[in-house]
Amino acid sequence: MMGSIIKRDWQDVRNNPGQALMTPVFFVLATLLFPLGLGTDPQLLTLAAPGLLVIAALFSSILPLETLFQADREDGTLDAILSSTGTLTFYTIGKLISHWLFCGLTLVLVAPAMAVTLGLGGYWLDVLYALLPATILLCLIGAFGSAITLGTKQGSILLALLVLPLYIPVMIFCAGAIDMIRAGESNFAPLLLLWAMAALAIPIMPLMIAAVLRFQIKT
Amino acid sequence: MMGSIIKRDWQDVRNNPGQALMTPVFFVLATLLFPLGLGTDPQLLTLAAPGLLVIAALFSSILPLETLFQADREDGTLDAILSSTGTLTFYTIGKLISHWLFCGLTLVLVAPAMAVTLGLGGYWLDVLYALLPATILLCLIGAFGSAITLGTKQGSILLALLVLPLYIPVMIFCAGAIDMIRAGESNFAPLLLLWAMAALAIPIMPLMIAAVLRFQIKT
Amino acid sequence: MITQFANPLRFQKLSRPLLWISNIGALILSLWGLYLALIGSPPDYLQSETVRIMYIHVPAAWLAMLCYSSMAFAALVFIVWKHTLAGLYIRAIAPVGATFTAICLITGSIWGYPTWGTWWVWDARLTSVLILFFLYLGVVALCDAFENRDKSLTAAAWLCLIGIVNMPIIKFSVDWWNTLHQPSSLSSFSQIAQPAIAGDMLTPLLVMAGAYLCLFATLAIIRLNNEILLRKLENARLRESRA
Amino acid sequence: MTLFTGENLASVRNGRIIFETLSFALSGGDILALTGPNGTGKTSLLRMMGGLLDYQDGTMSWDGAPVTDSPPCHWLGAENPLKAKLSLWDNLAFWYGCLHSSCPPDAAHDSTHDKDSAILHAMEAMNIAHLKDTPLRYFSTGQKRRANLARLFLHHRPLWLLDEPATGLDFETKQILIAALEQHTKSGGIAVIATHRPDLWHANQNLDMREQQQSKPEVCLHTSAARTTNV
Amino acid sequence: MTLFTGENLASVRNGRIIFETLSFALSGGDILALTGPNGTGKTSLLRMMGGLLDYQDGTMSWDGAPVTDSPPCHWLGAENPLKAKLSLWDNLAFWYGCLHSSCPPDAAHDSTHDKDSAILHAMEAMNIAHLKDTPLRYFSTGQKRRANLARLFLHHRPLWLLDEPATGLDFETKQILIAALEQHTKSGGIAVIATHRPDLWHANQNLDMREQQQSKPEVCLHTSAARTTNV
Ligand code: HEM
Ligand SMILES: Nc1ncnc2c1ncn2[C@@H]1O[C@H](COP(=O)(O)OP(=O)(O)OP(=O)(O)O)[C@@H](O)[C@H]1O
Ligand SMILES: Nc1ncnc2c1ncn2[C@@H]1O[C@H](COP(=O)(O)OP(=O)(O)OP(=O)(O)O)[C@@H](O)[C@H]1O
Ligand SMILES: [Mg+2]
Ligand SMILES: [Mg+2]
Repeated sequence: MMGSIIKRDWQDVRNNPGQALMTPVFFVLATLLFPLGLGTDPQLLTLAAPGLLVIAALFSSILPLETLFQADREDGTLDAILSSTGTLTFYTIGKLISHWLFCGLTLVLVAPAMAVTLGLGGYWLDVLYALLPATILLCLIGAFGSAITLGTKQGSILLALLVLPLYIPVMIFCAGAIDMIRAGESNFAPLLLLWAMAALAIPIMPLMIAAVLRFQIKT
Repeated sequence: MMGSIIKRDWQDVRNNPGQALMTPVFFVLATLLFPLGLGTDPQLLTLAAPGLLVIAALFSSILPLETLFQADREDGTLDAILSSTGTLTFYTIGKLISHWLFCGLTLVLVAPAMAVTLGLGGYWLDVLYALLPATILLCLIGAFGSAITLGTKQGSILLALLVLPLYIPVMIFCAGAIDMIRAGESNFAPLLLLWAMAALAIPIMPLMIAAVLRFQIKT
Repeated sequence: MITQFANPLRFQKLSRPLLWISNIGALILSLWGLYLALIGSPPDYLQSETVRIMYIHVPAAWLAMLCYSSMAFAALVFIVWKHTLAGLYIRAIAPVGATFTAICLITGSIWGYPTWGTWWVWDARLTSVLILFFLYLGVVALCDAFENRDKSLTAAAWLCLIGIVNMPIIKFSVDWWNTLHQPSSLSSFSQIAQPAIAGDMLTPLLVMAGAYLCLFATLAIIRLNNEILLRKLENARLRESRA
Repeated sequence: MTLFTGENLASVRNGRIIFETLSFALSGGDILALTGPNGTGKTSLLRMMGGLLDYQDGTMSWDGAPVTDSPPCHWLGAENPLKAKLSLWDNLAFWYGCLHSSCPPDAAHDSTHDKDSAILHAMEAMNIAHLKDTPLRYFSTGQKRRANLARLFLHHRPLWLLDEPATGLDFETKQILIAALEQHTKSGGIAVIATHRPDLWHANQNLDMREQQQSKPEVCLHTSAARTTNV
Repeated sequence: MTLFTGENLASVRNGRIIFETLSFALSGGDILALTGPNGTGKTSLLRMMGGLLDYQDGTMSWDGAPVTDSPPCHWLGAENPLKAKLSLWDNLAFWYGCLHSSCPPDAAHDSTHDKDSAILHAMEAMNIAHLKDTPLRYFSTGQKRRANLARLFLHHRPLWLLDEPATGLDFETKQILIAALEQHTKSGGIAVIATHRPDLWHANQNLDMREQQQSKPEVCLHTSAARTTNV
């Protein structure tokens, strides 16, 4: 079940890779906006870099959320799965995994390059370490918002308003982790916190998301 | 014609004001992210403020674009208007005006408050002056992107990828205008450029957008 | 002429000999140009050896702009006369142009490190080229964004048309704003008589430009033929799925 | 005299030729029914008539003159172009504005000139006047459809283009619509109806789209000049 | 013996009572046709049977035991749950995976155990095997519908829930489906069909939703416990 979901999404991506690459590309674009907007003072940029990087990640992880469950909802895939298997849990888990692979992991892999352009070259590995748990959390929280707003005709904006506040703690700790390393301190504490949150969310959120989807279909 | 479009959108907004307020609210949220993400070094924040403000405006003006023409496309309003009046130009103009009123002007009006929170308190009027032509341009460019991607199943992300690069010049000059004032120079040049671009776009873009919508319907 | 090529079948016939010419041209010119650029030309008196990057960088930049301009023209043709070949040309060329732009960006920043002391500065020229790169990506993305293939091509064409405003910005940014990037020294042919750069640097530059041009022609013909073949394959599918 | 004619029209959608040499000639009072199985191009042809679809070949003319944008028509597609949040009155008022901006009412047909009475008359024609102030989202499927049909009575247009108008209509509403069609054609109007049940509408002309398809489906590379360069 | 029963079920959708005391009893071999005008609740009841809609009151039981999630059924709604970019084979392979993950094939009905032959058999049942590697976006309306119907043959389920299965089907495909239904019921299966044409499906039971509506449509405040707290 989970396997076939992931496989289908993977085939879908393979048939037009552009779609899978969009999120990382948008991330790159968003990060490049900051140097353009803040002007060319490299010193200022490097100071702001950790926060900017994470904020760019936030925005770029909001955009793909809207279509996460939409297609399967509209073409009746969710109906068929729920009625013929009785549950949406495995579907949700599979969907979350593939979503993280295409919109989370890709982001993590691009991030070091962006760190270099923002003058964090020396800390690219720490950026990677910090974004790994952060993207997992962003994907889980985002998917929850996407499930809740499924079927509203309002597009991303409502979704963004719901999800952004929930993103804030993740952002603070993730930016903090990078910042502390740059300041020469140990970033053990914030990383630990991020991983703790992730460890908490990973078992719980999929079930909650599945429940929300179920409710969306059944009423 | 234009009048009835604007009136309808206005009634729509009046019936649930939440929708109209979403864009400015998101703008506020996005701006508040920066202090949280960059840490509380006020000096750094004030230096970065102009760019951050404009970037927040950019992101918040992307989100409402997706649904700009979608509803009218899906429920056949565009079909009915085109076939019974023969043109979409007036529809487009009316739609653009109401779009700017709800997603551009509101933003401009909120901006000064945000400027204060980012430590640009002294320059709130200049922020307003700079954002006025900028939002006009953002709305026109964005509407074009929204028309071009109408009917793709990809949601906002493709739209964002198309629109963001075209936003960049606007952002540079808008941020520049605020920056120069803060640096004590005259920001006449960038403001002039913004208004020049707006003056160029206002007559041309609506016609192009109408043409794109027309082709979207007729193929 | 356009109408001669407009028919895909005739294009396939006519393009074969052209393909040979451009192939051989690319081979010879690039070998000759590389020899001149790397061995046959003197180092710059203040940039020393790094100047040799110019012979890769500048033609790439020119081709990037040429590709986009040709795409914009094709877009106009496609929107006005609905010649499928023009639409397919956009599809075929967008990735090529993106590659040339990427080469320009990469070599540029490699060159920038020794000369400007930084990989990247946010001046008008560099930014506008970066925008060009993203425009190419946007066109590629739009080319199969819709279920309906004609829609995809038309949408991509419209984006090409809008993006043309970026061309003069790239070209004249160095003159309008005071950028780190040096102004064009070949902006007019009158200057080729007494160009701003020495003849023994000009020759390899022009030869390399010729090589890039041939390479572009080769890629264009091959990719356009591929697009036509893909269309035929798709049509075969439509034919059988209609049954 | 024939009012609305099309000569060997060709339609290519997504590379597939839907129909290639289709012609029709309608004069005042005609009702043309478009029939045929799914996917044979009923909607496509109807959109073409309403100027909502490019045709790759052929010509259409209205009253002798070739059609540039679209003939003076009412378009009634599969969806209802009505806003769920707005009341019935506001929805119709919007459409009244759109229709009258393009061309003024002509004394011959539009008895009432002022807005309110025109809207009221349209609502009564579909007897949904009692729902005047109800937002559309509370309407049932059939009532939505009726509200959509009411648009036909806001402003007189000689040509009605209806795509499966019967969907979602209960029996008596069908009767109302049939009567309205009769009245429309009596006053010299034309109606084209894409339907699965031609008998229902007293159509005096019938165009079976199945016959329009070629025996062997051709597929063409060129989007323009469909018929010349098949591969 | 009756296999699938529902007793005085009640459905309330956004405040409006669709039906209130609806009961049905189906035993192996039955075909139940749900008929009635639009908006009377055919789809609602069907969704309820498939566990796709909460019911405010009443009970449903399968084979004696009350239904918790959903009975062992195939759901065939109005849309086709197929991905346009994937080939027919990949689409069916996906559904094979979903169906078999929930419950293994039982030797009684699923003759073939291995995946490939099962998918091939399903495609041949709807004779679209020649489109095996074609992406779905090239399919016509009818072919998409056939591909969707092929899902019914990937894995045996005793209960088929079909919402207007005839839409978009050409004549011979209808015949194929009718034959398949016959075969299904002969082997002790049940089918419930929401349709506007009960005659087509040789239904031996018919449930007219119009009769289920109350004479005066009541509207209730509470969505839960519909029947108790009417206002
Ligand atoms: C990423 C950075 C760079 C980008 C995007 C870039 C882009 C361009 C472009 C678009 C052109 C074509 C101009 C025209 O045709 O008028 C050009 C030409 C040129 N670039 Fe760059 N460039 C970059 C870095 C550099 C650097 C670091 C140098 C050397 C210091 C350099 C030297 C030149 C020269 C000499 C020309 C030829 C001007 C002429 O003779 O027309 N560029 N570059
Ligand atoms: N937007 C579209 N883009 C490309 N092809 C389309 C589009 N809409 C329909 N088609 C194709 O055009 C053909 C005719 O479609 P059309 O909707 O006109 O048929 P129809 O007779 O209206 O069918 P129905 O009875 O289901 O309404 C079909 O083969 C369909 O695949
Ligand atoms: N998603 C929904 N939310 C709330 N109410 C709904 C929803 N879908 C349908 N309804 C209402 O429930 C009632 C029954 O709808 P349903 O779709 O079951 O009717 P139906 O018999 O299937 O109609 P049709 O013949 O058009 O399929 C209608 O009055 C409709 O207004
Ligand atoms: Mg149709
Ligand atoms: Mg139904």
